[in-house]
Parts: sequence; C-alpha cells; structure tokens
Amino acid sequence: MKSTPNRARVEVRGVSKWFETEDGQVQALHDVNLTVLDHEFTCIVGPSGCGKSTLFNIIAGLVEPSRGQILVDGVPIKVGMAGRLGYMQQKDLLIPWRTILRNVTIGLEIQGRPEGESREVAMRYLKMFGLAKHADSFPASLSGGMKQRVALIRTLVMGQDIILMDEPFQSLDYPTRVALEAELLEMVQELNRTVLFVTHDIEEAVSIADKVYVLSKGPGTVRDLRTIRLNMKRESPIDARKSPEFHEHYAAIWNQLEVVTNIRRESQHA
Amino acid sequence: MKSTPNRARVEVRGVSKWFETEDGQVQALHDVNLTVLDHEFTCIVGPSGCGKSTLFNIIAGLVEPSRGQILVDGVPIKVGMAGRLGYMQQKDLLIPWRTILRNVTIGLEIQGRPEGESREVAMRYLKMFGLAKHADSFPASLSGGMKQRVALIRTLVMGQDIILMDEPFQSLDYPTRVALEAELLEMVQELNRTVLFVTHDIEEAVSIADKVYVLSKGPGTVRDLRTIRLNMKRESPIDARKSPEFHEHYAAIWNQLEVVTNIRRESQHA
Amino acid sequence: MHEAVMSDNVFTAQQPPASTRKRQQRAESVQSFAVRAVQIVIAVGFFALWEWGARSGAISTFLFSSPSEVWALALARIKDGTLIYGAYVTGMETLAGFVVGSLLGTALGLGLWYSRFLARVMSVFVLALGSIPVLALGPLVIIWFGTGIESKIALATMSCVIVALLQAYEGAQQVDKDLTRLLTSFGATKRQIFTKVVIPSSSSWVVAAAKLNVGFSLIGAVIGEYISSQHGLGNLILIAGANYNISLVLLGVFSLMILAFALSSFVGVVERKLLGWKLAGR
Amino acid sequence: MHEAVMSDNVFTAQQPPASTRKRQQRAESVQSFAVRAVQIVIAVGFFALWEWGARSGAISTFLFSSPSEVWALALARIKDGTLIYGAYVTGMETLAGFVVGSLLGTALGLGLWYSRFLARVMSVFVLALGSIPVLALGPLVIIWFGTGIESKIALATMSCVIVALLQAYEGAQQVDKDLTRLLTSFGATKRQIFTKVVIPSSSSWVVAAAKLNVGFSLIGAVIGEYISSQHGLGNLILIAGANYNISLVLLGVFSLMILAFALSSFVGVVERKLLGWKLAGR
Amino acid sequence: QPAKTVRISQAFQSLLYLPLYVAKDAGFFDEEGVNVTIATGGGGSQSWSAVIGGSADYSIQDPVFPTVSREKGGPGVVVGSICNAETMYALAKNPQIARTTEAKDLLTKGYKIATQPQPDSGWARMSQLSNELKVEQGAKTFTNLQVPIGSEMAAVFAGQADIGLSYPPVVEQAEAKGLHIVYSFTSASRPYLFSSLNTTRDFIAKNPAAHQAVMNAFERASQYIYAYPEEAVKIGLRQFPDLDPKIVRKAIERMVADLSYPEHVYADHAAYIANQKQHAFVGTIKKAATPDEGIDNGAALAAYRKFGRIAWTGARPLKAAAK
Ligand SMILES: Nc1ncnc2c1ncn2[C@@H]1O[C@H](COP(=O)(O)OP(=O)(O)OP(=O)(O)O)[C@@H](O)[C@H]1O
Ligand SMILES: Nc1ncnc2c1ncn2[C@@H]1O[C@H](COP(=O)(O)OP(=O)(O)OP(=O)(O)O)[C@@H](O)[C@H]1O
Ligand SMILES: [Mg+2]
Ligand SMILES: [Mg+2]
Repeated sequence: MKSTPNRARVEVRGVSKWFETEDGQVQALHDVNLTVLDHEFTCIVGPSGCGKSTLFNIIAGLVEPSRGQILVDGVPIKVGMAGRLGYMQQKDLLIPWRTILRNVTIGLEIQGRPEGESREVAMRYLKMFGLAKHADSFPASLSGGMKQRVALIRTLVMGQDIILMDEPFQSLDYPTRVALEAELLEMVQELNRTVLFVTHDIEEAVSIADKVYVLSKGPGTVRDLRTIRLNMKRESPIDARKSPEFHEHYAAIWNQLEVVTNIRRESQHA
Repeated sequence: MKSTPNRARVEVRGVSKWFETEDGQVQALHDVNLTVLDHEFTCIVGPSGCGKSTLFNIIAGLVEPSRGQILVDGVPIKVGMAGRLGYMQQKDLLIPWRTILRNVTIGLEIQGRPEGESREVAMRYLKMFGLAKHADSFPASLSGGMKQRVALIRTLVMGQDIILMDEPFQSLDYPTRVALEAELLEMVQELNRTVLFVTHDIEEAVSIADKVYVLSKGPGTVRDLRTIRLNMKRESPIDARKSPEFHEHYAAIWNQLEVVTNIRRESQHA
Repeated sequence: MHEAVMSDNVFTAQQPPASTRKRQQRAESVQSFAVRAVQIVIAVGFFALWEWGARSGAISTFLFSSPSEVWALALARIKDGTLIYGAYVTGMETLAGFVVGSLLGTALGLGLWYSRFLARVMSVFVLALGSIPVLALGPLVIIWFGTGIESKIALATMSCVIVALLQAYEGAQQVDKDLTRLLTSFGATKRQIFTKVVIPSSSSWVVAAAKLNVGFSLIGAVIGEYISSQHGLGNLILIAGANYNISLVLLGVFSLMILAFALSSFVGVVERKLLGWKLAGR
Repeated sequence: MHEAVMSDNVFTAQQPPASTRKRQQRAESVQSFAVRAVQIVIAVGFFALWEWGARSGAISTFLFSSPSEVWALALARIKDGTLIYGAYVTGMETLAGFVVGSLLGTALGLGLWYSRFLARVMSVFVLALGSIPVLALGPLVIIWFGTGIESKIALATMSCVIVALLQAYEGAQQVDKDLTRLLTSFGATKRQIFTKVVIPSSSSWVVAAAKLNVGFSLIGAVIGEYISSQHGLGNLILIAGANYNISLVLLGVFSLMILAFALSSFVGVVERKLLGWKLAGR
Repeated sequence: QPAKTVRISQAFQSLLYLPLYVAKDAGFFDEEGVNVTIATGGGGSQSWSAVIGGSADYSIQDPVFPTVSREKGGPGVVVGSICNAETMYALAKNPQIARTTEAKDLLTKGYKIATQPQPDSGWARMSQLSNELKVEQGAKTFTNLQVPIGSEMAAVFAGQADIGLSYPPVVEQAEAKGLHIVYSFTSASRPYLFSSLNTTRDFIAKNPAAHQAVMNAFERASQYIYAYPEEAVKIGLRQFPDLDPKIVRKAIERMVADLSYPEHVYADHAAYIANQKQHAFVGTIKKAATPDEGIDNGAALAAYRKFGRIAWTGARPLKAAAK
C-alpha cells in the first residue's frame, strides 16, 4: 500500500528551546532528535506540558529553536518560511468575523487559489465532515467539536504533502473520532501524505501510527521510539485495536508514559 | 462507599432549545428529560453538536431554555441565578491578565472569601495537579493541557456540592487523564459531591459513571440511560476498565452512538 | 428507557417557539421607542425650563437668549434660506474633511503596523501635531490654504487625522497574536496578514475613531470658518458672536448639533455594515 | 533506541543560551537608540531646512520666522522667566483638566455598560456636546466659569471628557462575552463582572483615550486662555498672533509641544503599569 | 468689458465698516465695474494674512497691520479710511459708576476693565492712558481683563468686570439691557484712524484701474452715508438682519452724528499718525510709520478730485440681495 518509505522528509536535529519569562528562562525542549520518513505516519505522545506543541511550532517555522535545527527535505527551515508544511494547531482558532466556509478557505485564499475552486473543495470537505449546513454560520454558533472539525478541514484543504496535527480529534465524540481516524488514514495513504501527529490517546497512537515517539516529561526529550505499523495490515483503526500486538504496544507506551507522568496525590482537599 | 442516592438534586424537565440565527431557528435540544440523584456520578455522551454544552449552559443558569425547566433541589433555576452549581465549561477560558493563581481564585474572590484562605486552597490544588511552579505565570505561557487543568482546579476550589463538567480532561495525556479520573472519583466520594459529566470518551464514561445518558444526534434528546456503577466496586477507573461488564457497557453505548453518528464517507479528495 | 421524571410541560408538537425572534424584535423596537421618548422628554424639559426661566426673568435673555427667540430666528433663517445654505456649506466641508481625514489617518495608523520602528519614530511627531491649537496658526493657515473652502476642508481633515491615526494604530496593536500566527502558519505574507487579520480586527477601533471624528471634523470646519469665511454655520456664529447676538450664536450651535447627528447616523450605518458579524451568533 | 539522526550541533552541556534575554534587551535598547536618532535627524533636518530657507530668502521670515529667531526669542523669554511661567500655568491647567476629564469620562463611559438603555439615551447628548465649538460660546463660558483658572480647567476637562467617555464605553462594549459568561457561572453580580472583567479588559481603550487626551486637554486649556487670560502659553500665543509676531507664536507652539511630550511620557508610564500583562508570555 | 472681481477681507462683520456695505449694497462697486466679494476673518491678523497669502486683494482692519508687515520685511499700505474715530465706549452695570469725561476716573478707582486682547484698540488705549496719566495697573487703580470679541459685555454682566470697552452695535445692545455708558472715547481722542482699507503697492501697480474703481466706490459710499443717513441705516439693517432694528438704527445714527465714518475715503494724516503713535507706544510696532511710508492716498485723492462734493439726485435703489 505504501511506497518504500526511506527518504527523510522532516529531520529534527538537536532542538532545544528555552522560553523567556519574568523569573528567568524555562526550558521546554531538551535536545530533541527525530526523523520522519516519506509517507510515514508518525505519532508523538508525551505528558501534558512536555513541549509537543512547542516542537510543532518550531517544525512549522513559527518559533525559533534556541538550539539545533529543522530540515525539511534536507533544507533548513527558518522562521518566516512557514506554509511549507500543513499545520493544524492545538487551539481551534477560527476567525470570528468569517463564516465557516470562509474560515476553511482562508489558507487557499492566502495561496492565491481561485475563489470558485477553493469554495468547491471546501464544500466537499464540509459535507464529508457533516458541516455543510453550517457553511454560512459564524464560529460563535458552533459546538466545540464542530470548531475542531473546521480547523481540521482548514488544514486538509491546503493539500501540502507533509502535515502536522496537534491533537486534532481531542474534542470529538468517540465514534466520530474513530471514523475520522479511518478517514484520515485512508486519505493519507491515497494521497501519499506524510503526517506528524500529536495525541494524548495511546490507543489512537497505536492504532494509526507507523511510528510512535514518546517524549519525556518537560523539558521534553525523546524517550522512546516504537515502530508499530498495525495500520498497514488492517482495514481500519478499529480492527487495529483488536490485533494482539495492539495491547503489547499499548502497555509498553503506557508504562513509558506513566513513569514520566507524575501527578502527586496528597489527598488533602478543601 | 456511598450513602443512599435517592434524592433528586437536578431535574431537567422537557427542555428544548432553539437558537436564533440569520436563516431562522436552529434546534439544539429536543424535549430532554433527565434526573441526577444525590451523590450520583452521571455521564452524558453524545455526538458532537448534539447539544451537550447547551444543556449544561441551561442547567447552570447561563442560557434560558426555549421550553421546559430545570429544578435544582426542587427549586426552578432562572437565568441570572448562576453560581449555585459548580460549572467547568468546555472552553478553558482563562483570564489573560491574571496570573494562574489569580485565575484559580477568581471564583472564590467572587464569593467574597478571604484572600489568604483562597490562596492557600488554590496552591494546594495547583500542587496536586503539578502546576505549583506556574502559579505566577500568565495563561499565555501555558500548554493546552495545563490550561485545562487550571480551568478544572478553578471549578473544584469553589466547593459547590453539585458540579457540571464539560469534557474536563479532553486535552490531557492518557496517564494524567486516568490519574485525574481516579483523583476526581475519590474526591467526589470523599466530599459527597454530585457530578454531571460530559465526555466524548466512552471508556471514560463507563469507567467512572454511575449512570450514563446517551444523547441522540442534534437536536439532542435522551436516547438511552444505562446504569453502570463499575466505579463502586473498583479501586480505580483502570481496574474498572478490566472488569467483564465494562465491555458489555462499552459496546452497548458504542452501538447507540454509532447509529446516531453519521459521517459520510464519499472519498473524493482534492 | 427513560428514568427521567416526565416533563409536566406537555407539548402537542415540538414546534419552534415561533415568537422568539419576533418577540426580540418587538422588545428591541419597544426599547428604541422608549429611548427616543426619554431623549425627547429630556430635550423638551431642558427647553421648557430654559423658556420658563427666560420668561420669569430668572435667566437673562441678553446673556442666554430664550428658546422662543431662537426658534423665531430659526424660522426666519430657514425661510430666507441662509440657515440651510450655511448648514450645507459647513456640512460639505465637514464631510469632505471627515472622509479624507479618516481615510488618511486610518491608512497611516494601520500602515504603522508594518513597522514598529517607523511607528516609534512617528509617535513623537503625531503627538506634536496633535497638541497644536490650529486656531493659533490662523495666519499661517490662510497663507497655506487660502480663505476658500480648501482651508476649511484642510482643518477638518487635520482635526480628524490624528484621532483616526492613533486609533487605527492602537487597533492594529491589539490584534490577536494567535490569529496572526495562524495566518503565518499558512505561509501568509505580512501583507496578507495585514489585509485579512489586521484590518478586520481593528475595525471596532476605526469605527470608534469615526464616531469621535464626526464631532472633531465639524469643529475643524467651524474653526476654519472662524479664521476666515464667507459662508457656513461657523461664519454665522462668528458674525453673531462679534455683534453679541446670542440667539443667533445658539441657533448656529444647535444647527451644528443637528449636522453632527446627521453625520453620525451615517457613521452608524457604516458601523452596522462593518461590524455585522459581531451581532451574529450571540 | 534513537533512530533520529544525531544532531551535528554537539553541546558540551545543555545550558540555557544565556544571552537570549540580554540579547533581546540589547536589541531593544539599540532600537530605542535608533528611534531617538532618527527622530533627532528628522527634527534637525526640518529646522536646518527651515533656517536655510529663511537665510536664502526662499522662505519669508515675515510669514514663517526662522529657527534662529525663535531660538533667540526662546532664550530671552526663558531668561526673563515668562516662558517657564507660562508653561507652568498652562501645564497645571492642562494636567488638572486631563485628570478630571479622564477620570470623569472613563467613569461615565464604563458606567454606561451597566445600562444599555441609559447608554442609548445619553449617546445623542454626548454627541451633541462633542460637536460644540466651545470657542463660540466664549461669553457663556465666562459667565459660567469666570475668567480665572477654573474656566481653563473646565474647558480642558470638557475637551477630554468626551473622548474618554466614548472610548471607555466602546471598550466596555468590546468585552469578551465568554469572560462575562464565565464570571456569571461563578455567580458574579453585575458589579463584580464590572470590576473584574469590564474594567481590566477596557484598559487598552482607556489608555488609548488618555493618549489622545493629552493633546485635547492642552488645546482645551489653550482655548480657555484664548477666551480670557492673563497668563499661560495660550495667552502668549494669542497676543503674539494678534500682533503678527510669528516668532513668538511659533515659540508658543513649540512650547506646547514640549508640554505635550512631558504629559504623554507620564501617560506612557501609566500605560506600562496598567498593561504590563500584555507584554508577558509572548 | 467683464467686471473684475476684487476680494475684500474684513476683520469682523462690524458696523464700523458700514462704508463697505454701502458701497456694495447701494451699487457703487457695480457702477464702477468691479465685482466685490467679502470674506470675514476672525480678527485683524487673519484678514491681513489673507492679503499676504494672496487670497484677498484688500483687507479692512486696524491700520497697524501694514506697518507690522513692513517692519518685518513684508508689503502693505493704507489706501483709505473706513472708520475715522476711535468709536469705542466704556460701559458699566453698577449704577454707582457715573458717566465721566475724565479718563482718569476710569483708571484710579480700582475697576476691573474688560477689553479685547492685546493689541486691540481698547487695550492699547487703556495702556496709553495709564502711561499718560501715570497710573500703574494694580488692585487700587485698575486691572485689565482680556476677553475675546463679543465677550466684554458678558464679563460685565457676569460680574467678572466692572467696566467693559466695546464698539457698536454691542454698545447699544448693552444699553438696551441696562448697562450705561460711563466714558466715550470717540470724542476724547480725535482724529484717529480706527479702521482702514489696506492693500499692497504691488496690487496697485498691477491693477491700477481696478484699484481706482474700488476707491471711487468707497468715495461715493462715504459721501452717500452723510447725504442719506436713512439709506445707510437701511443698509445696516440689511447687513444685520438678526439684530434689533432699533439698536442698529441707534448705533448708525450715533456714529453718523459723531462723524465716526469718514466723509471722504482718503486717509487723514493726523489720524494716521495718532494711530501709529499709539501702537508704537504700546509696542505693537517698533516705530510709528510716517504717512509717507504708510499711506498711498493716490487713488483716494483722485476719486475726491473726480467727484468733488457729489450733488445727489435722490436715494438709490438697494442692490438685489445675492446669496
Ligand atoms: N449561540 C448559538 N447560536 C446558534 N447555534 C448554536 C449556538 N450555540 C450552539 N449552537 C448549535 O447548537 C448545537 C449544539 O451545540 P453544543 O455546543 O451544545 O454541542 P455539543 O453537544 O456540546 O457538541 P461538542 O461535543 O462538539 O462540544 C450545534 O448544532 C450548534 O451549532
Ligand atoms: N510562550 C511561552 N512562554 C513561556 N513558557 C511557555 C510558552 N509556551 C509554552 N511554554 C512552556 O513550555 C512547556 C511546553 O509547552 P507545550 O505547549 O509545548 O506543551 P505540550 O506538550 O503541547 O502540552 P499539552 O499536551 O498540554 O498541549 C510548558 O511548560 C509551557 O509552560
Ligand atoms: Mg500542546
Ligand atoms: Mg460541547
């Protein structure tokens, strides 16, 4: 189903990131190295606040790394060179004064695509995601999950062949989510896209990813890399979840994460 | 572990809701009836856009129902009487000009609690959720999951005995999420709180709820009610997930939901 | 299947409560009516008190005139056409100055978003211009702009331009950084971010500036007429003032107010056009 | 375990890049310096051109004076103390009017958030007041406020109050509905929503108004001095203008600008205090 | 031959400038073949600026401005007289302040006196008087309050000043409202060139015919006022439609009786010198200009020679109001 995935599309090389705050510097990423090969579906999991979104912002060229560099197809990425990769951010930022349809087409507009064509593409996706009748509504009248779907569509219509997705399904109900996972996988394979995907759902990661990177607690660094590829043999992510290897991968990642996650449990409540 | 849960705390009676839009009225809820008993942990699941958040807004007294009424402890709720119930909204709205600590204490401030006391309570929770060192940061410098934890804490510190939570854990990583579920259950039982909980994660619902209401596709109406109570017999939601009934409930709710969820799959991509 | 307590509101059918929107519209128009009514009561009360004071001698008509005197004068001046003509002249000057000043100021102010450096350099000069009492430069104004309509338009423009500029600039500064970052992530150029995010999201600031500028451009035009003129309400007030004709001064001032209303309802229409999305979905 | 390509940036230890913040600060102060430098170049260039024009005869010194004349006059007037005293008088009037007007206007404008009805009723009257050319009402001003410092403060106040009011009102209208809803969900009273959300989130609008009002209150005070005065920069300019003493008019105008700077840097300090959170975390 | 358009900029719309309105409304400008437009500035310096800036050909205001202009290297010359007496009165509200013919009485009784701002004639006259009579400003002598045009009487009414100095028709209005005249400057300082018609030598050189025409019209208007005071009143009423007619009439009659308007348009040397001396004294100008420097009476005298004392054949019809 996939062509030989060996060419490195995205390389993250020794990336560290410090943020400046009032009380000095805070480190968000520590010497992160990772490689995404062509046509690969790579998931990143890691505890909340470990720097996943920061890493994506850096890869997308929105934020400058304090150290290290990003190569896309071997070319170093500089801040201001964004737009080369598709990027769905964690926050489902819709533009409040644009209708849903025009929120979806904003990226195409920026690329200078003809309006009629953009509209057509957007409407096709809106239909697919059950949002066609909201095309002319404003974002304020949408539910949380609907907004997230719009943000997803907005990224997909752009058609770049490398896509970053930061927890794209987090506010969707379960069946919708699973359906969309399947949809996404199919699309990715059909259109030969390369995907880098953040999720907090281990099940999701295991059922759709070719590879899963596990990041450590912040400052995030790569703690584990698992090659999975359950998705290759199955018809859908649902089937993947039923395979025997599934639980093995699941448990391994779970353990990795549980070690790094550290919620203190002093049960002294008010 | 629980006292006899028979007194109705929250009653939703024949609630329907229409929104006014430019192209006429949109129905979000259709004749919803539900009852939350004392000390009960009630989950609501339903497809995206079916009206869960709208229902919560109505119960919390923020939005007026078009028809029907809400009784809390037998007393009808009117718009403008908010504050009676604890409510964590789906959107993790933090106030941008307040530090994290002062975001957490805003509700207590409104209740007129002494500042020193509020601070103390807030710090205790912040520690518990691993956010103590961010107490003096501003929201802009937090990750998505951190913001959601702050919003959760902000609701919990208020100490009302009926709490509405709209997808409180949606942007948390898996182990944190499971840890917080356990934490929440424990807290709820210890402090005898009554909880109404929206989630899109069936697993979560089944593992923590006493009862699960399944809403139909929008306009939402109650499609099914399942009594679960796995949480009563287990030490933690993780254990609950391992029980035999778990899969039974899971599958039943899944089927209910899948019927109502309807993502079309015309695979004509751009 | 339902454990829920059955609703005691039993509806034969779940029809939408057809009245909601209409009810809202009705409530809205009732309120509009009440607003007008209260405004009229206040205005009438004010004039009645004034007239009563003037008649009873509590208010010196020499110093304050009286509504009936002003009204009589108004009728006479409307009849001979001079009031309408004056209002027309001043109105045209104001409108021209308002449009030019608002556009120019807004363009400059938004434009400063492009360069923080330029913005900082300019700020001092903008401030300096904003603190000049134009009236003090009457002779220079005449020398630069002459005594014709150009000088009034120039002053009306100057009175607008700084408010428009500073507001547009502030508005551009307030733009949600998340939105600009979103557009950046699509590879938008600075120019695209400018047209697609900065301009629309500063619109409340620009409109607020326009609301203020209705008054300022009017005052600018009037000051222009003070400095030198043949026609216009400012000319009328100037001449009346020099001859101590308080009734005529007040007639002029009231006419200016009416002009201001006319202009500002025009701005109101534009606001509703521009900011329509704010009203939707809430 | 790492499949990832090893970084070719090899660090001996992952110390934070200590320079970042300092580098930023340095860049910031370099920019500040550059801004000042460019401003000075522009100003010097302007004066040099003017002086050159005046000397070469390209610019009539009769109409436009010359920098050296203005400067000579400035030295003389500083020496005999009249300029400093004039600036002091006008500055005090302006400051008083600015503070009173800004506070009053902001309080009223924010207060209107409480009642949409009242806001709609008032809007017409605010607009009406905003379009009055105060100068036209000189006699009435004298009768109401006398000819002392009160009348100047009153006019400076009036010039501020409308901008402050309208801006505060607009700011209050722009408050994020989600935030007010959040507070409502905690059972906040209208008053609490007002103090905890409406006031802080209108602060950019209020500060923007203050920036504008520095100029307006100054002009208000000057107009007050035009209407009646014995001291102050407005008085100085008025007399100079009537005497056709352009050098002195310009000296007065430049002094006003310097006053405006002084006042606005004060507003700048307040802005940084009030809006500090905006700068954090981005 | 089409009428040449001539632009005149007046400092105020004032009864002091009646010859201008008569020349226009009685049709003298038309008959002389010039089409005159009148603009009003907010004071003398504005109306003179219009001439300097090229947006007017003549200005009407205090003759000091051409001198100021020349002192600073600009052009400017007085070409005719518009108001020939210091038509200014002191009024008070307090009945205890009695009418006097002694200027000293104004200055030594602790009065607060409102005038228009420096260098207005009222202010200048007060300064000169105080110097002549050796009375320094102070609480026990007098204090000067400067207010804008039109506000002097308001200051008296509001109790801000004891005495206000003003010009017709404000004087007559104030009288009608109960103020009374305590001193008349008109009779006290005469001759005095109060308002003049001014232009530049350049304009005269380039437009000799138009200039002559304008001066002819003014010469005829000046004579016409004294020949038919009733017609002058009619024109005054027309120019000030909103004032009480009684007041306009009274003001014009008073000015005619006092010979405030010139009988001929040429500028009287003695009157000019008096004006210049006063301004030099108060510092508006460095040095009083001599008539040779400041006046070009050529066209005015030519007009005088041409018309002599005009034998009118009757009142003239008023020109149709054109707006
Ligand atoms: N202010 C509004 N104006 C118009 N329609 C609205 C408004 N708020 C919600 N709706 C509509 O009501 C329906 C229910 O929305 P709601 O937010 O309650 O869904 P939800 O069940 O919470 O969905 P999700 O799981 O995606 O959060 C949606 O179709 C939405 O478009
Ligand atoms: N602008 C900023 N200023 C200061 N600190 C920041 C900023 N942005 C992020 N951080 C910090 O960097 C760390 C990583 O943040 P990031 O958003 O990348 O986490 P994340 O892995 O995406 O978490 P989540 O799963 O909760 O979304 C956090 O500790 C956060 O507080
Ligand atoms: Mg994140
Ligand atoms: Mg929702």
